[in-house]
Amino acid sequence: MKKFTKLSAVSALSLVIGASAAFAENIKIAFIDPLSGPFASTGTNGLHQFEFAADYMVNQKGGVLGGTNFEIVAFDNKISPKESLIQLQVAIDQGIRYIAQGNSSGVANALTEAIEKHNKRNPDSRVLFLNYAAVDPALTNEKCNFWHFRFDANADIKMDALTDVMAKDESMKKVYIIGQDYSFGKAVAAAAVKNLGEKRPDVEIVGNELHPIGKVKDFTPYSRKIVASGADAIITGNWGADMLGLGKSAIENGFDGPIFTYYAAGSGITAAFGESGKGRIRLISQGGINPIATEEARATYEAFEAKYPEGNIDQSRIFNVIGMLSTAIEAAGTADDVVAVAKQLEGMEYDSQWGGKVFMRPQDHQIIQDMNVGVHTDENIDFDYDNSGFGVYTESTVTMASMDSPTTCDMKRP
Amino acid sequence: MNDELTTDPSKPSQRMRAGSLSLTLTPWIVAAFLLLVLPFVFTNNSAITIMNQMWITVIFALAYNMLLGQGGMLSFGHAVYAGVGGFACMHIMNMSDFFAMFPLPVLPLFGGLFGMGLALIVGSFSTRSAGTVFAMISLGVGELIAACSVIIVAFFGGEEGISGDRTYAMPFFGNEFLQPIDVYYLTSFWVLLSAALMYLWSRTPVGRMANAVRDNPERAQFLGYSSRWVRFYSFVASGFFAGVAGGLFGINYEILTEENLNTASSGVILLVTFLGGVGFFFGPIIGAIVFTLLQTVLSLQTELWAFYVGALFLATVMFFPGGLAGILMMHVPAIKLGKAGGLVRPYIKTLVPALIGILGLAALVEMTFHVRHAATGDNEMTLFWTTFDSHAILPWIIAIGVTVVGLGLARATLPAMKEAWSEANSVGGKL
Amino acid sequence: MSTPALELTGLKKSFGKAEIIRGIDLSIGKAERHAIIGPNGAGKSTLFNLITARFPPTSGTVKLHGEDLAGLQPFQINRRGLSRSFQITNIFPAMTVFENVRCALLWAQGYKYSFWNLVNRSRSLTEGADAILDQINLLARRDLPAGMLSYAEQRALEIGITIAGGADVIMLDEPTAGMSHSETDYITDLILKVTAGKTLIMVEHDMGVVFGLADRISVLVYGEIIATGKPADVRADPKVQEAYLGAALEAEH
Amino acid sequence: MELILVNVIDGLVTGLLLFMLSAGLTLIFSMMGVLNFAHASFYMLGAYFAYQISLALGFWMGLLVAPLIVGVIGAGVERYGLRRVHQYGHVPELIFTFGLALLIEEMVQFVWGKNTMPYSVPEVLNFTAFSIGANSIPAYKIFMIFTSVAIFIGLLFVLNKTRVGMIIQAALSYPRTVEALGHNVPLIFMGVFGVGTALAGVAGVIAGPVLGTFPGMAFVLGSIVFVTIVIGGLGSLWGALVASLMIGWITTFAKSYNVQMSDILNAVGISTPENLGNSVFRDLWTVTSPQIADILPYILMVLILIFRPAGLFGKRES
Repeated sequence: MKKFTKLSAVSALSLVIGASAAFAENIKIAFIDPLSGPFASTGTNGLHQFEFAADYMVNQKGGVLGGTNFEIVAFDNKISPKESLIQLQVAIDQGIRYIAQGNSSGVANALTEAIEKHNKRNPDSRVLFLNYAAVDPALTNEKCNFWHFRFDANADIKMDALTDVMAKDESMKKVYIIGQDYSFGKAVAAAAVKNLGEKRPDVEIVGNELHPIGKVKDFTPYSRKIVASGADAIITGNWGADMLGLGKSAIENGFDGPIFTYYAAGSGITAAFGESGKGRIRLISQGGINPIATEEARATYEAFEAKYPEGNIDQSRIFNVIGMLSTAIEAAGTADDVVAVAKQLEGMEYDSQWGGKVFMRPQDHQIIQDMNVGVHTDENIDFDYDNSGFGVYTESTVTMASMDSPTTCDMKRP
Repeated sequence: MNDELTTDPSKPSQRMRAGSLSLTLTPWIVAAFLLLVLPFVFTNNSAITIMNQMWITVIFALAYNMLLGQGGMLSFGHAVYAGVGGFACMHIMNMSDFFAMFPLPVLPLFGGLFGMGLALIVGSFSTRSAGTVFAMISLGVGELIAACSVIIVAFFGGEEGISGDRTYAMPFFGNEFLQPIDVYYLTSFWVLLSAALMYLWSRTPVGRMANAVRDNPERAQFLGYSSRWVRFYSFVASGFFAGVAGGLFGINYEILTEENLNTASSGVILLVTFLGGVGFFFGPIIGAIVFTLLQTVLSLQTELWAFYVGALFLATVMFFPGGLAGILMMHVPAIKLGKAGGLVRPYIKTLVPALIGILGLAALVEMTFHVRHAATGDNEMTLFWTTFDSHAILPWIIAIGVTVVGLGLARATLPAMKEAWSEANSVGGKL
Repeated sequence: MSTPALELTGLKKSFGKAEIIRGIDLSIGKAERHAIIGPNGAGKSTLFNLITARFPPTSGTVKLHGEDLAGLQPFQINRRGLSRSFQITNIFPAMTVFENVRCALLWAQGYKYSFWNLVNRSRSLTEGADAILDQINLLARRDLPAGMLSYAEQRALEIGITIAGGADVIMLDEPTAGMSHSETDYITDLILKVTAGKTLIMVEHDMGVVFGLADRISVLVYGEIIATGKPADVRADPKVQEAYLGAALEAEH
Repeated sequence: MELILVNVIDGLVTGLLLFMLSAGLTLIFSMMGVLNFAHASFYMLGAYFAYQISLALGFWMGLLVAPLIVGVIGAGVERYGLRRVHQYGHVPELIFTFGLALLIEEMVQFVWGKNTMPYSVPEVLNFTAFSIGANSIPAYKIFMIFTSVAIFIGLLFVLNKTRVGMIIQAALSYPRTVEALGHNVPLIFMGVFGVGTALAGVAGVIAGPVLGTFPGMAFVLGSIVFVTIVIGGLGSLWGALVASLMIGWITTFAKSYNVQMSDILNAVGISTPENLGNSVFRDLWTVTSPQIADILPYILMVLILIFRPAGLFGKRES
C-alpha cells in the first residue's frame, strides 16, 4: 500500500508535467473559473463560449501566425483564490502564456497580484491576464498593472450608462439601491449614488443597503423594506441566485417598478424569471443580440446554438477577447513574447461583430465600448435565453460609454 | 511523503534504553530525507506548489487530529484558527518596517501565536464539555468569525482578502524567497518541526491524558485531572499549529481570503483527517497527501472530481472507518507473523480486477455525463488516453464489459482473499 | 481522638420528589476497612457518588480528613487523597494496561498538565507503573489494550488504577460483582494486599468478602443507615437480620 | 405598524418552513444521535423531484409523490448506509452524512445540470391573497402556512395518539429501554429516518418555487437546521417549533429594519469615538442589523450552549 500511495503520487504529478509536452504548437489559453460547486453553471457556460469562439473565429479560419490554432485549457478553480493560484502555477508550468478568468473579483484580484509578482520574479515565463468579466473598478485603477486587460466594462462604466438611461425617465422619483456585501456590491452602490446625484439630483435615494452574499435564503424582508419605502425603481448589482431571489421576491411581494441590474440573463435566470419579470427587469450589457447587430453575429449565434442547444451567448465579449487576442498576436508576429502582444493590445481598436467599436484604453487597460440597456421580454426576441422564449431586447445604447472617465491607474510598463 | 511514520501513538514506546532511540528516529530521518530530495524528482514549479499545499494541509490536519483523534473533540470550525493566524501574518507582512527586521522563516511562529491566542479565548468556554455541545459551539463560533470576515474589513479585508509580498522580509542568508522552491524548503522545515512537536506532544503527560479524557472523561476526573483543562490544553495547542499552517499559507500564496475561514474549509479538514485515519498519528499525513492530489490533480482530469471524492469518502467510512492509515495498520499483525507474503497473490487476484471494474464504472459515468452535457455534435471524448465517439455503441459495450468482468472477477475471488486474510492473521496471532 | 478519614453529616439526596438518601451520619477512622451493605436500591451507589461529588448532595456535608468537600469537583477531591472505583468497569479500554496505570500515576507524581516532559523518559513513571502491575499480577498483560482483558483482569486493573495515585482513602464499588468464587477470592486477597495501611470504604454484595475484609460494617436500607458496627455485632442485630441479612445469607447458601 | 404585521407573517412562513426541516432532524438526532448533515440535501431532492414530476403531472402530484420518493430514499440510506456505519460510532456516522451531502449535490448536478430550474408556483396559487398597505401577501405564502401547520398537527397526533408515536417518544428519552422491551428499534430508526427525510422533502417541494431550485440550495440552507434544534433542545418537538419561529422572526425583523451598531451603543451610553476612519473598530461601529441577521441564530446558539447546554426545551445535554 505504501508503495501504491507513492506510485500514484508519482504518476499523478507526472501527469501534470507530462501534459505540457503534448500539443506544443497550439497557442493555449488557460480558462481558470469555477467548473464545479455553486457557481459552476456560470463558469461552464463561459467555457463553452470560449471554446466555441476559439474554434469558430480562429481555428476554422486557419488559425493565426500562418496556421497555429488556439486551444482553451480548462482549470477548475472552484471559485477559490487558493485553488486559482495553484491552477495558475500549473498553467504556467504547462507553458501557457494567456490566462482568462472572469468570475469573482476576489479571484481576479488574487490572480492579478500573483501574476504581477510572477512576471516580476520570472521574466522568462511571463503571462497575460485576460479578464473577461471581473468588474471591480479597482482592477483598472489602484490595482492596475501592465499584464491585466479587462474586456468587460467595469462597474462604474456600467452604472454610468445605466443611469444615463434611467435619468430620462421623469416619473422616477425614488430609488432603492441594494447589493451584495462585498467590493463589487459596494462599488455598484457608490457608483449609483454618485451618478444619480450628478444626473438627477431630484431623485431621492430611499434605501442603500448591502446583504450577505450568497447566504440569503429568502429576500422577502428586503422586498418589504423596498415596497414600504415607496421606491419607483431598484438598482442592484446582484448576480446568480441572489439576483433571482431578490427579483422574484420583490415582484411577488408587491413592488411594481423596474429593476435595473447587471446580471439577470442566462444561466437559468431568464427562464426562472419567465413571465413574472417581463418588462420589469432592465439590464446593462454590451453587444446587440436582440435585435442582432450584424449578419455575421447572426451566423455566429446560429452556429453556437447548433452546437449548444441549451447554451446562451450571454457574454458576447468573450468573442471580442478571442478576436482581439488573435489580432494582437498576428500584429506582434509572435505568441510567446507576451510583452509584444500586450503592446499590440494596448490601444487596439476592434470592430466587434456584436456592433460598434471596442477600444482597449492604454492608460488603464480598460475596454471602452457601446453599452446597451435591454429589457427582459418575450417580444421581438430572435435569440432567447435558456430556451425559455424570453430574452433581452435592447432598448437604448450609449455609444463608447465613459470614454473619458478618469482613472487612478499608474501604469508601469516593462 | 513521510507516510513511513508507522509509530502508533496508542502504543507507548516503552523503549527507554539506549539503542532503541535510533528506531524511533528512523521514520523522521526518512521523512526529512524525502522532503529534501522530492524537489529533485518533481522539478517543475506546479509540482512544488502542490507539494507546498500538501505540507500545509499536513500540518493543519495533524493539528486537527490533536482534537479529533487524540482528544475526541469534533470541531466544525477549525479553519478559523488557521485563518486568523494567516491573516495576522499577512498584516505583519504589510508592516514593512517591522517585517524587514526578521527573516521570513520566523513568520509562521507569529501565525501560531495568533491562532493560539484565539484558541485561548474560545477554548475558555467551549472545552467545558466534549460531544455535541463542543461541536455546536465550534460550528457557531466558526460561522461567526467567517461572517465577520466580510464585515470587519479592516482586519479581514472583505472578500478580496489581505495580500502582501513575502520578499520584503529580511533576507535569510541572502535568500529572498522569490521562487516556489525556496518556499518549499521553508515549508518543509516547518512541516517536519511541527509534526515532530505534535508527535512529542502526544507523549507528554497532558498529551497522554488527552487520550484518557477522550476514552473516559469520568475516569480521568477521578485520577486527579480536570477533563476540561486537559481538553483546553489540547485545544490551545491545536490552535497554535493550525495558526502555523495559516502562516505558511500566507507565505505560499501571499494572500488570505474569506475562504481560509469559512465552514467549507473546516469541513474539508475534517474529511481529510478522517480519510487518512484518526486513530494513528500518521493518518492525517496520508489523508492530506491523498486529498490534495485528488483536489488539484483529479480536478484537472475530470469535472466530476467532487463526485468521485464524495463516493470515496462514503466507501471509506462504510468499509474502513479506520481510514487509509487503518488499512495500512491492519496488516501489521500479518507482517509480524511473517505471513504478509501470502496475501500478495490473493490481493492481486481480487484488487486488480476490482480496480479495473471501478475504472470501467468511472468510464460509464464519464460517458453518461458526456452524452448528457456535452455540446451537440461534439460526440468525441477522450478517456484514459483514448479518444472515441461517446454516441457509438462499441465504447459502451467495452465499458460495460470491463465493469462487469472486473467486478465479477473481484467478487468471485473475494472469498479466497478473505480466507487468505484470516489465514495470515490466525495461527500464532496474539488474539 | 484524631480526625476521622471520612465523615458524613446529615447527608441527603433527592431526585425530584424521591428521597434516595435520607440523612446519613457516618464517621470512618483512619486505616479502617469499612463495608457498606444493603439490599438493591438502598442507595449505596448514590452514597458513593455523593461522597465523590459525582452528584451534589441536597443537604449535609462530607468531610475528608476534616476538610469540607462541598463545591469541589471530582478531580479536586481526588487530589486531596480520595480515590474510587466504579460498579461498572471504568477503565481506558483503548489504551494498554501499562498506560492505564501510568495515567493514574501522572498527577500523583506531580506532572500536572506538563507538556515539556516526555512520559516514556521518566524512570519513576515506568517503574512505578510496573510496580503496580506487579502488585495486581498483570505484568504479563502489560502491553495489551485494556479492553481485551478478561472481566476479572479488568476489575483488578480498575483496582490498580484506583490505588495507583497513592490516595489514602480508597472507595471500591462492588469490586467482586459478577465474579466466580475463585475470582472473588483472588480479588479479595488483592484488595487486602493493596490497601494495607489505607482507609478502605467498599460497597459489596458478597457477604463472604464483606465479613472477610471489613473492620466495621454499615447497613444501608432505604437511604438510611440502620446499623453500624463490628461484623459480629451487625450480624447479630435483629433489625439487620430482618431487613436484609437473613435473605442475603440464605441466598448465599 | 403595517410593516410589523407583514413581517410577522413573513417570519411565520420562514419559521414554519424551518420547522418542517428541524422537526424531522430533531427526531433523527435525538433518537439515533446522528447529526444528519445530508438533511438539507433531502430538502433539495424534494424540490428537484417535485419539479420533475410537476413537468409531467402538475404541481399537486409533485407535492404528493416527491416527499414519498425522498422518504423511501431516506429509509434506504438508513438501512444500507447508516446502519452499517452506526457500529463505528457517531463521528463516522457524521462523516457518512457529510459525504452523502456532497454526493447528492454532485448527483443532482449530474442529472439536472448546474442551472436554476424553472420550478414555479402553480397557476392556481399565483395571485395576491391580500395586501397590507402596498405590501402584497401572495396566496402561496398562505398555502405554505397551512401546509406546515397541517403537518405539525398531524405529527403531534401521530406522536401522542398512536402506539407507534408512543414508542417513538419513549425511544427519544430511553432508547435502550425501548429496545429491551422487545421493540424492533432498527425498524423504528429506519421509519423515523424515512419520515424525517420525507418531511424535509415536503419542505423542499413547497420552498422550491419561492426560494429557487438550484444545486446550491442545500448549501445555502446550511447548518441553520442544526442551530434550530440545538436552540430548541434535542428531542423536543415543541422546542424545534419555538426555535424555528424565533429564528424566523429574529432574522426577518433584523433584515427589515436598519439598526446600526452605533445606534445601539449610543443608546446604552457609549458615544461614538471621533476618528473612526482608521480605527480597527470602524467596521464594528457601522455594522447594521441586516448584515448580521443571518448570524444572529449562531450567536444565540453559542450563548444558549454556554448558559443552558440542554437548549430551551431540552432535557438531556447530548
